[in-house]
Amino acid sequence: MLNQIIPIVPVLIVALSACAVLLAEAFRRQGDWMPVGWLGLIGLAGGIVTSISLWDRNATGFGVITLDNYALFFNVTICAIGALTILLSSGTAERDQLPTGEYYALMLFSLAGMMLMGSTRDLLVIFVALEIMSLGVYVLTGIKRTSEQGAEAAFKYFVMGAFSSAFFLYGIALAYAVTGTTKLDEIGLRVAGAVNDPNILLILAMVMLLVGFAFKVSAVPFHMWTPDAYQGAPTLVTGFMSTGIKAAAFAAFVRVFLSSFEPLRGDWMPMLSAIAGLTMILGTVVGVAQSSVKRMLAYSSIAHAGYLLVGLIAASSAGKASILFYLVAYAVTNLGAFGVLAALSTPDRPHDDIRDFAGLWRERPGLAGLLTVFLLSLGGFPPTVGFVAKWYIFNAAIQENLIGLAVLGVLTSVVSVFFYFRIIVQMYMSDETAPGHRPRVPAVALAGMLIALVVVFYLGIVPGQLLTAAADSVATIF
Amino acid sequence: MLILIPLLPFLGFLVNTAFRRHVSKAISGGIATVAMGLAFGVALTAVWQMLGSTPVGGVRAIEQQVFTWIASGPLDVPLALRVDPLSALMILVVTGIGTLIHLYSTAYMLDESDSEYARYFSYLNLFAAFMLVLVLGASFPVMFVGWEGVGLCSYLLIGFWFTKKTAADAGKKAFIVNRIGDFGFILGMLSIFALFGTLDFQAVALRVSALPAEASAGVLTITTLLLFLGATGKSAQIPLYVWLPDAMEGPTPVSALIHAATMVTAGVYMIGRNAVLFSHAPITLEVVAVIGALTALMAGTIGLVQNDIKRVLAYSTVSQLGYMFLAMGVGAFAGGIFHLYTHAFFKALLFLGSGAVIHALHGEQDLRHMGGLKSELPITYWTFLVGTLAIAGVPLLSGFFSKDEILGQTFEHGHTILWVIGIVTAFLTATYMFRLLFLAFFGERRAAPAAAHGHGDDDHAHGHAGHGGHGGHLHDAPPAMAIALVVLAIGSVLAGYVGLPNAVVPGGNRIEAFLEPSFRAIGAPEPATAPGSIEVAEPAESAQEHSTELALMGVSTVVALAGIGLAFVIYRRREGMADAIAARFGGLHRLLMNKYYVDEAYDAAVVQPIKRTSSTLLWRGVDAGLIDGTVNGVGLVVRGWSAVLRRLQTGSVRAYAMSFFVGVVAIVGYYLWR
Amino acid sequence: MLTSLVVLPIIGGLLVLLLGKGRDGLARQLALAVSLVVFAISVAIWARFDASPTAAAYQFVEQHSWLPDFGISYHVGIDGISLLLVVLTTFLTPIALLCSWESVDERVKEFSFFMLLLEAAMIGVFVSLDLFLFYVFWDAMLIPMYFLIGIWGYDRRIYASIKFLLYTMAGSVLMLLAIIWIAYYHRAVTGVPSFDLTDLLALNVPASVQTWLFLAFAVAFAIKVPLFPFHTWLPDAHVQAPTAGSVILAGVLLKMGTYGLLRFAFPLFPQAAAYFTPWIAVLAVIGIVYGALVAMVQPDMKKLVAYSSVSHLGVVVLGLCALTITGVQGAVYQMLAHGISTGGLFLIVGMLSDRRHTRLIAEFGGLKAVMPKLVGAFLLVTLASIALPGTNGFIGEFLILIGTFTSHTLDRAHVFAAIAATGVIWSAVYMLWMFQRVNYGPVTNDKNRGLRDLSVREWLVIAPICAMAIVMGVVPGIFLKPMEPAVRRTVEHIVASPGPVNAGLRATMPALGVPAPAASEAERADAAPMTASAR
Amino acid sequence: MIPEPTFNSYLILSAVLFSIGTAGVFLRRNLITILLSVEVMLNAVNLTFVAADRFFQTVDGQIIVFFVMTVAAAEAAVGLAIIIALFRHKETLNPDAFTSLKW
Amino acid sequence: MDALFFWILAAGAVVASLLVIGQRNPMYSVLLLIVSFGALSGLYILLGAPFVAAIQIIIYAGAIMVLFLFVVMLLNVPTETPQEGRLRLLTGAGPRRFGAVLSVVFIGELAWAFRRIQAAALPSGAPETSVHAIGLKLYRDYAFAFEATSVLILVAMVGAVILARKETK
Repeated sequence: MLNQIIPIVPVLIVALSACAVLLAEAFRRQGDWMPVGWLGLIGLAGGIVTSISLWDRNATGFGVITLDNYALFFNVTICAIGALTILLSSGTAERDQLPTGEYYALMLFSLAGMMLMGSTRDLLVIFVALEIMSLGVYVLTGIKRTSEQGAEAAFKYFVMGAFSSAFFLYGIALAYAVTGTTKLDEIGLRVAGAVNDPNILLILAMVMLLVGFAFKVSAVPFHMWTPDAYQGAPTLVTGFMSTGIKAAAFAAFVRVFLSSFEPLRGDWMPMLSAIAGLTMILGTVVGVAQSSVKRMLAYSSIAHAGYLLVGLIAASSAGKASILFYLVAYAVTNLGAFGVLAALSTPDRPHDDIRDFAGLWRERPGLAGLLTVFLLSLGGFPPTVGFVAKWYIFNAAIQENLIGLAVLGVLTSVVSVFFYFRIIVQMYMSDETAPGHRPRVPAVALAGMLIALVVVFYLGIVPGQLLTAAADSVATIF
Repeated sequence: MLILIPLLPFLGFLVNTAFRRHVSKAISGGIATVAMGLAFGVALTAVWQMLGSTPVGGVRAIEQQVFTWIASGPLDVPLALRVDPLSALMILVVTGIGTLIHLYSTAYMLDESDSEYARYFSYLNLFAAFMLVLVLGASFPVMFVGWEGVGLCSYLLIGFWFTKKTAADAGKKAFIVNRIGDFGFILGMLSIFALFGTLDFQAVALRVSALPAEASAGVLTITTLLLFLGATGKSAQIPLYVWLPDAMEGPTPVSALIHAATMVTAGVYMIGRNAVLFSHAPITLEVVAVIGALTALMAGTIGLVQNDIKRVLAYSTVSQLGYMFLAMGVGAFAGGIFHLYTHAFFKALLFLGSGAVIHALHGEQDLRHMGGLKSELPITYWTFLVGTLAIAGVPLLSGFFSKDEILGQTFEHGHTILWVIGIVTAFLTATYMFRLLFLAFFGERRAAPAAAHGHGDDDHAHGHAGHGGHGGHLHDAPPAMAIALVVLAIGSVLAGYVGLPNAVVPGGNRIEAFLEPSFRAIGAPEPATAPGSIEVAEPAESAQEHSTELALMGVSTVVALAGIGLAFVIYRRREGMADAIAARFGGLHRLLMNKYYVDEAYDAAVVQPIKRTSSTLLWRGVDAGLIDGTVNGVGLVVRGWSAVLRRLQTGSVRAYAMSFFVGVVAIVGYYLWR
Repeated sequence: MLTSLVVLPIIGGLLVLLLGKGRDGLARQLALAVSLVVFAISVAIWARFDASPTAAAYQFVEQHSWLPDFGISYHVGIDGISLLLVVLTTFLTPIALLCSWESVDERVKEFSFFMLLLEAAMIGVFVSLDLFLFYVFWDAMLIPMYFLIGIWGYDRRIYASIKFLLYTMAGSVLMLLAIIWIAYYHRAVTGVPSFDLTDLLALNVPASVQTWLFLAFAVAFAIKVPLFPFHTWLPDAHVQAPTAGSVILAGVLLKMGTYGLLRFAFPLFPQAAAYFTPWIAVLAVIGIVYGALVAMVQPDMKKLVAYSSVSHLGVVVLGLCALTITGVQGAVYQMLAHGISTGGLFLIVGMLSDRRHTRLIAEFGGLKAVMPKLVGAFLLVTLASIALPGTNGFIGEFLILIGTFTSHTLDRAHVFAAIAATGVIWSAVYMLWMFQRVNYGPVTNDKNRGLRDLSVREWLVIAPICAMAIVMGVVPGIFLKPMEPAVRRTVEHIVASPGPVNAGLRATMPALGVPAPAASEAERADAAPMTASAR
Repeated sequence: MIPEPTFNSYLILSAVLFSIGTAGVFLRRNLITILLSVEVMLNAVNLTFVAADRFFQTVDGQIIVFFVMTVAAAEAAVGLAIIIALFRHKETLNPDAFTSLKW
Repeated sequence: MDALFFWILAAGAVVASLLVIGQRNPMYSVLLLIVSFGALSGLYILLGAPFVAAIQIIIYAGAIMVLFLFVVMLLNVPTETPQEGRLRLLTGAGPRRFGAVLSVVFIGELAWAFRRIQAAALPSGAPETSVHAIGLKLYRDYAFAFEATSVLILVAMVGAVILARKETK
């Protein structure tokens, strides 16, 4: 029985820490301070440690949980995302008058859900995990009750989410209707059996699942919720969902489509290629015209989803590894960027209009520099991690002769540079300075940003270990 | 040792540039002049050595390789200097006359401030240095260094009074027109290297003479024509002569040294240097001859009516250069060089003389405001007279022998028409030169009407005391200038006697014999028609030869005297006859006054169109419009689409659901219908 | 040794950045000191460089494994060509820093930081022998340059800087794909991927594919050069950039395009190169004349110089396309020469605009009377840039013309040479015209009266330039000798490419959906592996 | 005689119900009705599960249905909470009233 | 016999659902939805899944729908008023009709898809669906999912509380 428990230990720790946070909050009397954030950090640290200690163990349990290296990679990544988010939130969350206890608790719960998505081999559990994650994030989006935009964002995100999860569920149902199971392995066997003339129901199931995932990773045309949700949510929640949800969704996406539905690659590849192309184009093109930085980053995240899809389409071991690496790179960079935004936001203004950045360099050179680095990394300039990630993706694409997608990808990334640099122009080159005072930056949050900075450069210059780790972890799943 | 010759003036240049602000006139002028003098001395010794050296393949030459200049792949160009008879003559002329002109300048430029004075002499030295490199260079690239260097110096010296726009313009014009020539020269070099794999004059000559006469004639023709284009630029021939008259904006000694005696003859020298090459390209020679003759005639006609004393001399220079090219064209290389050599003397003399006049008249250059200077400026007058006689081709003066040599050879090589042109030009020469003489030195002083100061090229703009000196007693040339004038005058008389016509004094044409080896390829078998060696003929027909030659001499003598007579009649005997004629042939007169409107034609046909195309079509049209339009267009398109597509994000959740659903339906449809 | 060249500026830059507020003077001095040290090192390297004709191989090679799984290593080394370009870089950087000593008076720390970063990246580009490493430096270089233009530039700096950035990136990203492709082609052939230049040179890429890869490379470099139709970023960037920026831009950055062509595009894809060089040469000669003509009518000095660069670099590219030792050597020499003389021109123009805050030719006139020293230097660099014999410009142009005229690969070579030679005329026209309008004639504009002549600092800035201009013109051997073995090796590699030059634009990469042309069996086998490696 | 319902007919029935649900989402201008439509969709899916169960003679589907209901409940709870929050800001449930975030 | 029931119930479910989305007044919609749930549970019984049928009624109709009703009452939601003004373009008759058409197309697609596969008759005998069997399976094979669901519910509770509770100053 115990060895049944082992594989779920990491996620269990996180979930328990979430409960701990809730309790702490519950017993907190009005006004006095409680280190809820630190509890979360401890839990996540535990998650990371246990995950690493389980490396190469390939533990399985309950018949649905498999903690192969792939899952572990995502566990660590997701826990890291969570930890970074908590670091960055400390101070800013209070400043925005968010109910910190619930804030951290929900974040931890949805982290647990994310971890599950990566580490299960059962569609049903994936669905449940997806719901855990999503519900948590819906609430987080609207957690700032004073903000109408927050509520609106939450509602839009929720409606679309429920809508899409219905489709996802329908996909599961159809798969079940064909195969009589929800276990990925058995489905895979059936699919492999019927590969030369796939049952139309199977195709439909695949399509529905694809739609569900595409929605979560915000691929065109299922992306519409993204800009609104990103803009309306509290800044750090935006950062959290843009990185965590993408990572988790891709974890499941890759697992489902490259293990069970791998045999149908010939069927889903063209469709996915089209989606990827549209996603890259629309994300970059529409991003150009945005004036709200958060919204702009939302479109950029759409574009990045496109690049990730290219990696998924490449589907070689390099392709899978590139997705993993890219997710890490994107996560750390994006979180850093949102961290800076959050540090600048005041309770009354989210400080996300591009004009708010005018002359930032003169008043807050440090923050300006940080943001610059993160933007450069998003734009894919060496020697930041963003460059290595992009290179790795296109590496995979070229290996698979996806020249067209690769070309599209690099060209769109050039265009995307344009809107990233609009912010830089504001910060460094505009003559006037934005009105309104700049709040002081909480020390812990600053530490978080510095960590992100270091990682961005470290992984940009010596990405070796992470690349090999990614390669190893994908090696375990197929 | 040879390197010293150009190096000495170059050092002078360096010193004068470095310390131009700290040295007095005496020192800077002294340094420069001494440097030239020393160079002359070294040159003499070098020539002496050369004469003493043992002939290789019939040619005496000494050579110095300084160091390897450019070496790349097959190309290997040492910085080598060589003295053979031809270059020997040239360095003597350059250093000798150069020294005199330096000397002259020390006095002439005294009005300048110290630093300007030093600047002037530094330029002058620099010029001498480059000119010597040009004539000493043993290969095309080395010559080209001098070739462009002298161009630069002429640019600097013409524009010496840079605050005066016309001067600056003239300098620019000179440089650019020369560049057009250099373009040809470079291409010539390239194709020579492509043909012969070397750029050394001797080697080239050798390989050429190895070729059969017809072999690759076409290529040779083109090559030589390209080189000749270079020559026309440097030596002010049609079509590139236009810069020389304007070049008179420079100080007069500069005109004497650069634009009369030395630089402008570089083209002639270059052809002489490549005599073998050119004589393998008969067509080119034809072209050279014709161009030369036409230039001579045209310049002569223009010279008839010009009123600026220096411009008259300038056109006469162009015309005389035409003579030289005529000689080269008909294969009389020696004759051409001979005329170059005599011309150096008397033309330098004439320019310096005119300089003396201008100096005396405080910058007055307009003949119409001169007259009656004979008594006031005796030295100037007499020396000037000698020069005029020499250029007019009056017997027993240097000009007579050289010009006669050319005409004679032209006739003998059967270019009758060219010969006629030559004769006519000789007539014109005599006429306009004596017109100049009469207008300047005879008759009454014609004070300048106030209006005269107005237009640009009549007065120097170098802070001169103005024209206060009219009427009052004028100062004749100060010693430094006088010496130069006298020496040159003597030269103008005697220089010709190295080349007495063989008809009169058998074997008297020593210079031809002296130069002849330079026109042969060393060690090459003597070609049947060794250019320049026509005189070496059997005594049998020599008698008849001599008779024709004597006849020709007679003709040219008569022509010269006639020209002088005409000038005398018009400008001395019958006052106002000139104006009468001018009025009578008004159109022609205006045409000549405006130099056939060539400048205007060039401007309208070449300069303006290029400018207009560049600015409107290329810059505004292609660059800003087409290319940049495309580039920015891409950006605009992206922005446009961005503005359109973002509108799809209406904010209505139901629209979002719609798009989601559209996606689903489309995808499912795709899988059903595929 | 080479690594120190790259690392030192970065460290120095960071130090400068960490200086406290208001320590501008110190920042300047520190930056200058660092750049001078780097220069000293580079000179030392030159001194120890083995220039013997047999030493064609790379020297000072350092190789450390970096991403072994991908055949990527930190592999640097120099041959004669890159040596000289590195020295050019280290030579110009201190000058650029010094010339902005006073003109850049705000945010000095950041300025120095970016300058040093730029230097590091540029050196990196020249020394890297691994294509991945090369691309990293190539791309990283854009950022500091972008900031230099965008922050310290003139009024339209934002437009110019972003234009520079996007223009250049648009070209280079495709090159990145090509690099990756060839690296994995190496894997397809040998079993292991490799980004190492020496490995990739050993490959024999099928001609059909060469076409595309070559185009990807060539466009990237052509934009950088900039070759004729891709040049419009240059005038804007030059005009808007601060003096130091313009100097570096003209002096070094433009050379990277030509360097890239010579070091990567041509040798890696010899057959495609052989096929395309005539076309590139056509663009080059068009650029020569076009650039000159447009330069002639520019009212703005900086713009004029910018367009003159288009013309001059056309000459360089032509020399490369000649594929003869003389031509290529001339081209490399001309890169150096152009770096010196055009850099000098920008310095002079910068000094003028520092004094008058305008660069319009019409605003000036008669300066020679006001500040003879400056105008003297001006004259010298002008002459150098119009290739007067005895100055650096002549050697390069002469060699290039000879090389082009005697080229075996270009047919109608003499026509190319002839058109290129017209540059002799054009350059004289536009440069002298500008020079005369600025310096000669009477002083018409009162603002020009009493402008101060060269200060000591400005002497220090301009004197080395002038000295180099002369030295390179008189004793070119110093520079020609070290580069000869490298040039010989490169040219022989390119020209000695196996196989006929059949692959035209028709030939298509199998990846682009079009089936590979049914060429030899071997070629098909070559083209296939990319797809073979799919599953 | 009435045709015997086959597996397909059940599937089709659920498909029809599912589509009706989707239609509801963008036909109705009332947040609550939209949530109801989603519930309709989920139920349609449930039908598939149960039918499949009958087809495969297992009960897994029914268990899944059980989970689905839980999820539906959870979603409903959160959804309604959000609706309440929204309603607090603007006294309306018209989804098109909430378009401050767009473009 | 079953067949008849099937068709009746199917028709009922469809009609009820159509009415659900056809209503202006959410109150009616909720009630009608309960009806369609009833029809569905009938179908479940036909399919031999009485347990599901039961919880369908109990949980769905009983719990969830009551929740809905409760909210509807709480907010006493106004019935939809015909669209006014701005967003007509996007939600006006045209697009809405388009949406409806789209749904019909979707039905068509799915139907066509199901037509493609040969009709599979349902086996007559129902599987062993005693609560006991289900329970065993649920707590043995689906234990983990069950646990996960508990977390889900916890999240939902917390979230609901956070969002719905009154602002505490």
